[in-house]
This record gives sequence, structure tokens and C-alpha cells, in this order.
Amino acid sequence: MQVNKYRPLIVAFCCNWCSYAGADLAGNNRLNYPADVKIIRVPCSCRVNPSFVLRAFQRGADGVIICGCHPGDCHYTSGNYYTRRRMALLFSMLDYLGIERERTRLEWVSAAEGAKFAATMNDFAEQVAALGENKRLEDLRCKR
Amino acid sequence: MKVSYFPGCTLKNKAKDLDVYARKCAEILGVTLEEIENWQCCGGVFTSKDEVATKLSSLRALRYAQDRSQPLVSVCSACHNVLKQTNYLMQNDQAFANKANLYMTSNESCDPYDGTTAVYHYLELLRDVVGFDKIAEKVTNPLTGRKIAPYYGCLLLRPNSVMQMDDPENPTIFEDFIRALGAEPVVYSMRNECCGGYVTMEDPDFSKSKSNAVVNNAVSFGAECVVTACPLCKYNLDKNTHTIPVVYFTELLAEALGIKEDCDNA
Amino acid sequence: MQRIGVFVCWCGSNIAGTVDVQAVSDALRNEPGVVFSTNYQYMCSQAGQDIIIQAVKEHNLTGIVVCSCSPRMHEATFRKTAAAAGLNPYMVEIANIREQCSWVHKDMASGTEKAIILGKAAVAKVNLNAPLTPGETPVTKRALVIGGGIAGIQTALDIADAGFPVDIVEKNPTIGGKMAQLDKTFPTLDCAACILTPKMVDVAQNDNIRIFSYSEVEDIKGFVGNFDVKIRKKARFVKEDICTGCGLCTEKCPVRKVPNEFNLGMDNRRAIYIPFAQAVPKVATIDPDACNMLKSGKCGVCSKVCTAGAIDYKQQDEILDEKYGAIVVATGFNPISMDKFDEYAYNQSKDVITSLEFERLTNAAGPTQGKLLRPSDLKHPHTIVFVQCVGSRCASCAEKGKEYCSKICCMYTAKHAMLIRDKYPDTEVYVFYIDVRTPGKNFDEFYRRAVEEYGVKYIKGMVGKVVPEGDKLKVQASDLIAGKQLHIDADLVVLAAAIEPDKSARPLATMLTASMDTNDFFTEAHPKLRPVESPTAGVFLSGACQGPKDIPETVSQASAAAAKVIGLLVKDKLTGNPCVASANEMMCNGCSTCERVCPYGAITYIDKEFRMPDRTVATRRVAQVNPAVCQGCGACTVACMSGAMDLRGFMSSQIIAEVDAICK
Amino acid sequence: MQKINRDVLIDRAISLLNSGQVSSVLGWRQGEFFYDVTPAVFTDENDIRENFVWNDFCGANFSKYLVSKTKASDGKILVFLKPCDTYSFNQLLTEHRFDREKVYVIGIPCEGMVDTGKLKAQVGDGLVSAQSTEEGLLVTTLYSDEPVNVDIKSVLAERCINCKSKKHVAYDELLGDEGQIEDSDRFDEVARIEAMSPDERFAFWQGELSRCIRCNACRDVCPACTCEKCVFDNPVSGVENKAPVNSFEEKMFHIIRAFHVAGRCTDCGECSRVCPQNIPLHLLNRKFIKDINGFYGEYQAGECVGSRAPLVDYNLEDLEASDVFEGRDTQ
Amino acid sequence: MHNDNRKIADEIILRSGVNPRKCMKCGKCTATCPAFDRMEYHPHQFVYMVETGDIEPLLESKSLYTCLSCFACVDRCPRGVEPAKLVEGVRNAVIRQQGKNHMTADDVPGKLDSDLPQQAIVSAFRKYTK
Repeated sequence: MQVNKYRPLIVAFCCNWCSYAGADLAGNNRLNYPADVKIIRVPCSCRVNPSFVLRAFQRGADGVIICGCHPGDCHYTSGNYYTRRRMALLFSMLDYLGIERERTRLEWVSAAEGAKFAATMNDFAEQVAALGENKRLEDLRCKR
Repeated sequence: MKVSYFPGCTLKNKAKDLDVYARKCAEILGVTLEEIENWQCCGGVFTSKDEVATKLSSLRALRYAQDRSQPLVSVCSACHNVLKQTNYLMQNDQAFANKANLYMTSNESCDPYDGTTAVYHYLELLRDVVGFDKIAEKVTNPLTGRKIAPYYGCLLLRPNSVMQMDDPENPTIFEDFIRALGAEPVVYSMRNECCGGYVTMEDPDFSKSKSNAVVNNAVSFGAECVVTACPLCKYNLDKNTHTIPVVYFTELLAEALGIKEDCDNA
Repeated sequence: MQRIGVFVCWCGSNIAGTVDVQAVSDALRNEPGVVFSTNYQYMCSQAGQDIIIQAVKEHNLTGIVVCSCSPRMHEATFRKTAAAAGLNPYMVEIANIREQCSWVHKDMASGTEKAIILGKAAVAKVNLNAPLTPGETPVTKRALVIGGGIAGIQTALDIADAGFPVDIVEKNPTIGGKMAQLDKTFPTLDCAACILTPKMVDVAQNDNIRIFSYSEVEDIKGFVGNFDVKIRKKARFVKEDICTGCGLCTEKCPVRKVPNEFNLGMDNRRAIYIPFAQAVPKVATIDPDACNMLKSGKCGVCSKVCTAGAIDYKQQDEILDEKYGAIVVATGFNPISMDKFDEYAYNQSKDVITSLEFERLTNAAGPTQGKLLRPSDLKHPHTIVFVQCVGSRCASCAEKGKEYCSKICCMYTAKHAMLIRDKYPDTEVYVFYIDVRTPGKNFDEFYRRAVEEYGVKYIKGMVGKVVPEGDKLKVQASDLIAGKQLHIDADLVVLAAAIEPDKSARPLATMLTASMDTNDFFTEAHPKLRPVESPTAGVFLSGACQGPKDIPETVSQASAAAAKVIGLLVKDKLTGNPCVASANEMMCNGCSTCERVCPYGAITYIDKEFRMPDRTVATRRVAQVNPAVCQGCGACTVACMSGAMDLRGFMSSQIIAEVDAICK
Repeated sequence: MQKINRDVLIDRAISLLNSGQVSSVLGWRQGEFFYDVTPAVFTDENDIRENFVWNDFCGANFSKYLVSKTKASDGKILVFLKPCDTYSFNQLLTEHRFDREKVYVIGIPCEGMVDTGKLKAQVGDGLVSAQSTEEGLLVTTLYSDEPVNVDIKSVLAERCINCKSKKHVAYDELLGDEGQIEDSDRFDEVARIEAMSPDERFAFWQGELSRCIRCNACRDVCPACTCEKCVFDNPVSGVENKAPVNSFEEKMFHIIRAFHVAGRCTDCGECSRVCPQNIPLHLLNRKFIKDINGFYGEYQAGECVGSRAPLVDYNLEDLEASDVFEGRDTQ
Repeated sequence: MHNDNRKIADEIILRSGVNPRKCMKCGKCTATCPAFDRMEYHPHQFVYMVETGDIEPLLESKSLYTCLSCFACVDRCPRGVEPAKLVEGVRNAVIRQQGKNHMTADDVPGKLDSDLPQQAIVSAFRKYTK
């Protein structure tokens, strides 16, 4: 048995109206997911500036996940559509720089999807844990 | 304009006239039907998509047209239905397309079929490429005063998601065609109901009742003649009903264009 | 530097069972800015709140962190507590250590560790919090109701009765809508006109209500409390204020064969017409597409016969600019086109009709004066087949019809069937159904009466094909319970066509920036708790524009929408959400990027003069956020490349502080 | 060899200046060395005659200067724009960064500009002069007796080899012949990097970005970087932190900058041109452009004024972020 | 036995690409079916019986060979279930077994008449034999 198993640090940005409520529902239903996941509440996924994602990585996060309302369900009607474009381009760029693409994720979780929230976090935490510690994104200028 | 032409086995045999009229009329309308070399029978019906082998003859015809950058045209409703459904599968089911192309290219030195061939029924060719208005201009012997009931049957229209020829419940292509020839189309409800199809072999009485229902409905709307694009429909209607004549649409076209006699003598 | 108090809640054992609350309050005591930290069994209880108030006073706290349940649960509670203690309510942050910690993690060690981190993040954020005050905007005390059907009428009457002025914009020449076309209403069978027309008269006579009939909304600007609306009053070529509605012109007009839309084209009207006897306003309208005078200048009969001199062939469309505090959408529904369902031969036979056409056919004011005669030969039909669910409940992959249940068809079909059997007992009536849906007061009883007392033949199954032949309609259908295919020679077939939102709804939604679902029904702010409000503030929903509804439901929603409007209009000022965006003018490039992403049109630009360090004055284009319109999504903050745009309550620096605290 | 002659430019500039139609001229002036051509404002006829430069070293894109120059000047400014410069010009107009009425644009054709780094690599240091000839450049250096003939193609800047357009998208008047939008191979290099393994990609960028000395030249020259106050100089932006203990700003500078200009970058290539460390910064911007084209349809920033940039637009059917790697090799 | 039936049904669902769960039991397929009189099990029953795994009676039914493949049920189904494809799926499950061809070459001469188009013969062969 491994005692000091590596635990990743995961930052989850959740929109207030859907995903944060989905996370609350996961709690109400006592659906477990790793304590490695730390949630930051934002009004809408479109409030998440790509620089927040980079900031988290640079400060030592091993994975960053952004959760928003499903397309068409945004409380602000269109916020998640902007998020989708921003994150698609950011993730693609990180991949281009040689960063493991499994460290980032954008997921749509509704207020009714407590189970999906827990399942997503379990899956993502496992995926990030499998990669090990984030080294590359701590310094994108990559000073050797 | 040149198109790849898939005549199909019945048109080489029991329905020769359907073929002859189609070719001669096409010439007048500025379309050359280039018969596909070594075409193989389409199989008459399109069967389950888990079968690859039964789609290969259609696939070869589609690729033949692709090689020549031509649309693929057929006159027989059944051939058209099989070609169009195969094409749809090649365009929309990647797994099937890969498998089918593998079959085809492993035995023949050819490129895989890429799904780009446009498949037209001769009627669609007339509507979308030639244009019914242009046909109307070329009519020398307008069929004025004739009340003609188009019989679509099943194969031209269904399944609609694939065939996309016309509204499956409220089609107009045949009616517009008849109008272009100067005749009066008879719109009747049974025009898209089944004649009994190939089940006629096992159960002739059954197809008799189906065919009768179609023709009787047409007659009740005042039809003097029924036109069809399918040899099997023609057979069933002809054999089982004797009230009004049943003819191929190409025959009417030839008549209106004034070349029916030439064709009959050919 | 803030002076922060940390309050860790046990929530009984809900939190304390998996989180060492003492360890959490001890750990957070050492965070920057924290001057006080404690824990208590139920922080939300009065005793718990008293602890907070006490601590604020004793320790001169400027900020509060509560480690407790979700902010969605008690953020409002603790903000009130802060206010009670004399703090700005927005100096409170919640660390969610219940739903997002103790309830989802089983292990005390990791739960405690995470709770501490979440607490640190909240502390880091509060360190950057600033007091926020909601903005105030005045309210224009007038409402606009778009659509003059029973929904719009009821909403307008209720608003007007509360003392507020209200305008109805109706695109047709008269108000009344679909209900005016109906014969009887289920489940009571009272006549629609008898209950509707008095309400129409009430509208006309109410001093607080103005009717803009034959008018359409052309443009909407502004926001809750302050809408600017452009209304196009179409030229009806009749002076509304002079016309007495005597109807002489409509008798003398020589153009007789214009399909009468009120009777769904089943008879004709004149080129100058009054839709029906009880129309409101009861004034004539000239149909410019049919009128000889307007088309060719030759006629003028109506002008000659009008003793009041109301005819004005030169009348032009008029554009009105009006201001409103609230807008109610009541645009209603229409039956869908039957073109794609021609297996039922709607386009082939006059004797295949829709249920709405049937309403006119049985209405005493309809084309047959209420006698049940079939359209083709005006003979009495002896066998009538009703087909339910035509175009309702269709899967999207079937590529025709609508996915939803149209809701009203089961009941009106039972009504039609019952009325036929009542008046003409010699008539056979078949109803083909998939399910009979009768959830409503006295609804199932009504349907059972149709079956049991009136002998309507309900058959579980669908019609597959209708073939007109001779003077019969050959109906081929399934009877699933008997396991049979039925062949019925019918005289009349009635299709229960699915209903869909009126076509005017989509462009209207765009003007209102109100959201719609994929079927073009307006979306409600919350499907359960805010069913009559649009997510767009100040826009309310009434009737079938929000989803299929029968009359009682429509009227209830109409009154509910009115109540919401009244609740808005009684306020002199609106207080907004203070967590809105604002642009730092010194950094703003004036590039318009934020304006492009704002879903509410909350951002405008002004040219502003700035005094430069060298004492010169420079004019720059800068963004301005209207705090009454901004909903605080934050899309603009990310779109802004200069970082001038920030969101109060969720500032970039605050979120980054949380990130840093978590990742430390 | 530029197809249009310096005299044509000068004559037109002087006539506009003298007629009072413009009050100043934004053009090129020689810097410390002949190859070091810098942007300059001319207001005097004689100054233009003597010092206005137009040759194969006039790479600088003037669009950005209009932001400050139009503010500082009451009169109209004449500016000479090469085809690729006009895209930046339009992009700045889209973002309301200057008043179009205060600018008079003369579009001039461009045959591509020399990359001085490449030239030095070929003939060595100590460049003294370069004479444009039909075939290329006749270059003299301090250390060579004979002038060296250099094939112009071998020393053209990368952005000119992969020129995206020789057509002007904005001008008041054109001198010389108008060109066409080119069929460029500018994304080939991006595709080559994409085809690498993640480790190779990381190593590649580590090799490039670790040379950065944070001189800010790329930002300062970039026509998309005209913010009133740059986020990297703004303490409340969340990305600035100058105290370099664990500097987020330093480490994420290039990706943040690339994201800031994503969808707005016209691919003018100025960032790479001015980088003293020769970091191929344009490959970051081009990656965004390539992705945008692939994900959301072809979009060329600056092609027309007022177009909606892809990052402030959306489509209900846009691909999901998880689908961006679809069809690409998995790691 | 029950398990076998389920397996066969699942195989038919997989191969035909038809999802019988989409059915809302309205009976429009059966209402529209021109071959109703010749069928023991009707289109909606095919869908229901495959859905529930009650497959044996279907495998033995002559209804398999009376479907005209007219596709009216496919186009008129409000839920996009495609019953005709399911009928074909069941038929294929039968005729693909050894010795289960519904028609052989020997049967053909007896069914011919001088006008019968080739199309009918090849179609019947495609439908009735493996």
C-alpha cells in the first residue's frame, strides 16, 4: 500500500447559477469526490479570465477545470458561449506549448446535475493525478 | 451536359421502352446519358446497413461517376432508391464507408469513393438541371386536355430523410412535370401508397388489391391515364387493373417532345 | 488594512462531523487581516448571529468571513447580520465548508485541511472587498402589453385596476385574439364570446388603458423601469376617432371576395371590414391589398357612403415613441401548418379541417351560422373523425411537427365531440388518440362524459392515411386495443393541429433581449419559482407565448404577470444589484469590445475630456456601464484587453487572491 | 528592389504638404545605421528631400503611431502604408483608436523587406551600405574589399516570404500597382510544431522563450498593443507583479500577450522583427489565427473595419473545448 | 431461453440501428401499413416485441415476408422509430441462419409470368435470402 500517495491540487471555477449549484447538490446528496478539488465561485463562466487559469497553474495547481451552464442555459444567455471559445483557444495554445492537455477541462454542469458534478470531479482528479505534478506550467518562460 | 447513366437490369429487358425514351429525350434536352461501363444490378432493394456486399454494385457506379465528375442518373425508381441510399450511407456513416471502400479497393485498383457524387433521378434531372420551364419550351406536341395521374409509389419519396426529392406527403415534382408537357395533373391521395411491390411474386392477390385501390382512387379524381417511373409499379398496376392505361413518364415526355414514333421505331 | 472576523459554523454535526472546526478557526486566526476567529454550533441561529454582531462591535471588524453552508443558502442571512452590526453587507464572504467540503469528503484530516484552505481563500477575498451600494433608477409608471388576446386583456385590466396606465399593442384591427374565434369553452361549455366580449368592452372603457390596434412594436431600447418603445400604427385608412362602426361601408364595398381571416378563410369579407360584430375598437379597416381605390384609384364607394367622413385614403403609418416601466409579452399562439401532414389530405379536401376551423364552423357567428355543415358541399356530415396529436409529440429526428405536447387538444376535442353528439345525435364521432391527457379541474370528468353520456367513440390508435374518394374521406387507422386496422368512410375529418408561438415572437425576443427556447416559446426566469418573468428584468410573460396553455391557465398567468408589473410600478425607484461592472476611465481604450459581448446593452460610450499631467485637455472615448441594466456576468471584464473593466464583488484582484490562497 | 521609386513618394508628400492638405508626414528616416530605418514625422519640405528613406529596409508598420500622432496633431497626417500595414490600420479603426478623418493614407506596393539578421548572418557584421539592384543587394562591409552580391530572396523577412497580402485594404490614394491577396504558406511552421510530440514542443518553446530578456520591444511595437495603460504596467490588472520573487508576469508574459491580441492580431510580424533575441513570437500569434480559422471559420483581422472579432462572437454550434484536439494525435 | 431472446433482440437492435425505446405507442405505423391484412404481427408489435425481448414469435412469423418495404411507417412515425428497418432486422436474423432462406431459385419458375420485371425477382431474392 502506498502511503504518501501524490495528491494533485485542482482549482475549479464554477458559475454561480448552474455549476456551483450543481456542486451544492452533489453535497446535498453526499456524493463523494476528492478534497483536492477547490471551488472558486464566479457569477458566470465568462468571468473566468484565461489569466486566472494561468495564474493557478503558475502558483502550483496541477489541474484547472471551468464549469458553466450548458449551452443555451446560461443565466446571462450568452456567457458560456464566450467561455467556450476562449477556453478552446487557450487549451489548444497550452497544448501547442507542450503542456499536457489533460490538465485543463471545460465542463457544462447544470444545477440539477449533482451526480455529474461529482463524477466529473472524480474523473478529472484521477486524470490529473495520473499525470503527476505540474512542472511545465509553473514557468512558461521555461528558464532552465 | 454529360451524366453517368445507370440503366439497371429491368430497363435492359422488360422495360426497354422506358430506357429508349429516356435517352432520346435527354438528347433533345441537351443532356447526354453516358452509360456506365460494366454496371451491375443494383439488387432492386436497399437492405440493412450491416451488409456491405449488397452495396458494392451501387458503390462502383458512384465511384465511376466520381471519376468523371459527373452526376449519376437513373430512370428506374428502384435503382435510384438503392443508389441514393447507398450514397447517403457513404456520406453519413464513416464506419460503413471505410469498410465498403476497403472491400472495393482491395479487389480493384481504384481510388476509394469519397461521397461527392450527386445522385439524380431522371425526374430530378429534368426539374433541377434542365428545368421544367425549358422542357415546356421544347414541347412540340403538348398533351393539352389530358388528365394524367402521376403515381409516385414508395421508392421515389421514401425514406424522405435520404431521398429528399420532394415532400413525401405532398409531392409536386410529377405534377409539375405533367404540367410542363401541357397536360393536366390529377392530384389524388393514393399517389404515394404502395402497389404491392415484389410481394406480388408470392401473393398476387394482395398486390391486386393494393393496385386496384391506387387506380380506383385516381379514376375517382378523373384520371384518364396513370404515369409511373418504376417497372414494378407499372407491372402491378397494368396486370391488375384494366380501367385506364398505365405508362412510363418517359413515354409521355417523348410524346410531348414529338419523338415517340422515332423511339418506337428504333 | 481590513480587520476581519472569522466565524466557523459546526452546523450541528453536519460540518463538525468531518471538519475539525476548532482547528479551522485556529488556523484562520493567523491569516493576514484576521483579528478575531471563533466557532459556534449554529452560526445562522439568532445566537450565532449575535456572536457576529458582538464581535464586530468589540473588535471593530471591517470584514466578515463565515465558514458555513453554501452562500446560496445563507449569504443573504449573514449580509443582513452585517448590516445589523453596522457593516456594509457586501463586506461578508462565505467559505462553503458544508456542501462543498464536509458533505462530500469522508476523511476528517483532508476535510479539515480543505476547509482551512477554503477559509483562507475567503479571507484573501475579503481583504480586497470594498463596501458596495446598489444604484437607484427611477421607474416610468406605465406598462406596455404586447398582444391583445385574452392574456393581454386580462393583464392590462389588472394593471389598470391597480391604478397604473397601460397600453395594449395588437397587430390585428381588433383585440380578442384566438379566444374571440372560439365557440364554447371547456369544461363548462359556456360560450367564449359571452365571457370574452364584456372584458373587451371593459378594456375599451377603462380610462387607464389605451389600445393601439393594427399596430406593431418596432423597436425597444432601455431597461427595467425605463423602456423606450417605438410603435408603428399601421394605416387603416379610416380615422379611428371618427368612425362609428356603423358598418355601412362594409356592406357597400364592391370587393366581396377577400378571404375572411377571422373565419380562417372559410368565407369572404369585403376590402373594408370590421373583423366581427363585437370588435374593439369597433372601427373599419381597409385592406390595402384588396381595395380598388388604394390599388388603382378607382372606386371610393366607402368614402361616399360614410356619413361621418371617416375614410382617409391618404392615411400614413404613424410612429409613436412611448416610455414604459414594464413590458408584458402576450403574443400567443397559432396552429401549425398542415402541409407536412398531407397523409391526412388537408391540402386535398376541403372536408379535412383543423380544430380551430371547426370552432368557426360550429360558431353561430361563423360561416355556416353555427350549423354543422361540411365545407365542400354544405351537407350535414354523419361520420366525423377527430385525429389527435397532429404535429404534437413528434421527435425532432422525424423532421416534422413539434416535440412538445400542445396541451389543449385533448380537452377541446372532447368538447367538439360532445357538442356534435349533443346537437346531432345521428352523427357517429370517432376520436383517435395516443393518450388522453386531462389534468385539470373537472377535466377528466368532462372527457368521461363525452364517452359515457354522449357515446363518443374513443379509439386508442392513430390515423395513418385519409383518402378522399367520391364524397367520402376514407380513413385508415389503427385500433391498438382491438388489434385491428380500421377503415372508416368519414364525411369530415378534424385535425388537432399542434400549436406554436406566433411568428412575431422571435423578432420581439431579439428586441427585448429576452431568451427563447428552441421552439420559440419565451423562457421564464425560473421554471418553478419565477414562471411569469423573463430573465430580462422588467419583461413579463403572459399566456401561450411562454408555453401551451388553456384559457384558465392563461388568465391565471396573465393576472400573475400583472401582479409582478404592479409590484414593479409601485416602486418609485429600483435598487439594483451592486455587483456590476464598471470601467476605469483612465485605462479604457474606448475600443467597443466590451459593448459587443454585453448581452444586455448595458455599455455605452461617451467622449470625455481628461486633464492630462501637462495640463492640456484630451478628449477620449470611454465606456460607461449602466448599473441598472448590467446584470454582472463579467463577460466584458475578460473581453477588455486593457483591464479597464472590472466587476464589483468579483474583481480580478479578488479572484486572483482566492487562486493564490488556494494554491499557496 | 522596391517597384515604386522614392521620388514618387517624396513628390506626392511634398505636394500634399505644400497644398496644406496635410500638416505632417509619417515616413521613414535613417537611424544610426543605414539599415536601421526608423519611423519619423516630417513637416518640412527640405527635410523630406534629404532624409525621407524608402528602400528594402523600411519594414516598420506605421499604423500604431497614428494613435498617438493623431492625438498630438490638429492637422491631417499623411501616412504611407504597405499592404500588410493597412490591416493593422483597419483593426485600429475597428477599435476606435484614432480618428480616420485626421489621416490621409497613401497605399504603396511592397516587394518584401530585408531581415537584417539574415543579412548579417550571410555577409558578416560591419555593414556599411546596401545598394538595391535588379537581382538583389550589393552589400559592402567594413571587412570586405569587394561589395558582395546577395540574393534578395535569401534575406527577406519571414513575414515577407510568407506574405499574406499584397492588396491594400484601406487607403485614400494608391501609388503604383495594386496587388492581390496571396496564397501564403504562413501556417506551415505552426503545423510543423503541432506535429511534434508534446515533449518536443515543450523543448522547442523552452529553447525560444528562455532567451527572452523582457525588453518589451514586442509589446511596444505591436499595433494591437495600444492600450492606454498596458495590463503589465497596471497593478490592479491581476497580471502585473514586478517584485520578481515568483513573478507571474515574467513567466506568463508571452502567452498572456498572445491571448490579449488573439483575434485582433493581423499577423504583421512586427513582434518577431524587433525581437533582439530573435524569438519567433509570430508563431504564437499565428497559432491562434490558425485555430480561429479552423474552429470558427476564416477570419482575417483588419480585413474590414467593424468586423466582429472571433473572441467577442459565438455560434450556438461552436465546437466544444474538449473537441479542439479531435483528429489530432493523442499524446 | 429468455436470455437468448434478449441477446437476439439486442443484436437486431444493434444491426438495424433502430431504437425501439423511442416508440410512444401511437400505432401510426400500423395505421398506415398497407400489408396489415397479411400480417400476424403488425409494425407496432414488432417494435414492442423487440423492445421487450419477446422475439421468438416474431422469428417464426410469416409477417416477416409480407412487409412491402414501402417505408410509409418510417416516414409517418412521429418519433422517428423506423419500424420497417426493424422488420428487416428480424427477417435478417432468420434468413441468415443456415437453411432458413425464405425463397430458393427452384421456387422462382413457378412464380414467373411473362411480364414480371427482373426487378421483382432480384428484390425478392435480396429480401428473402441471405
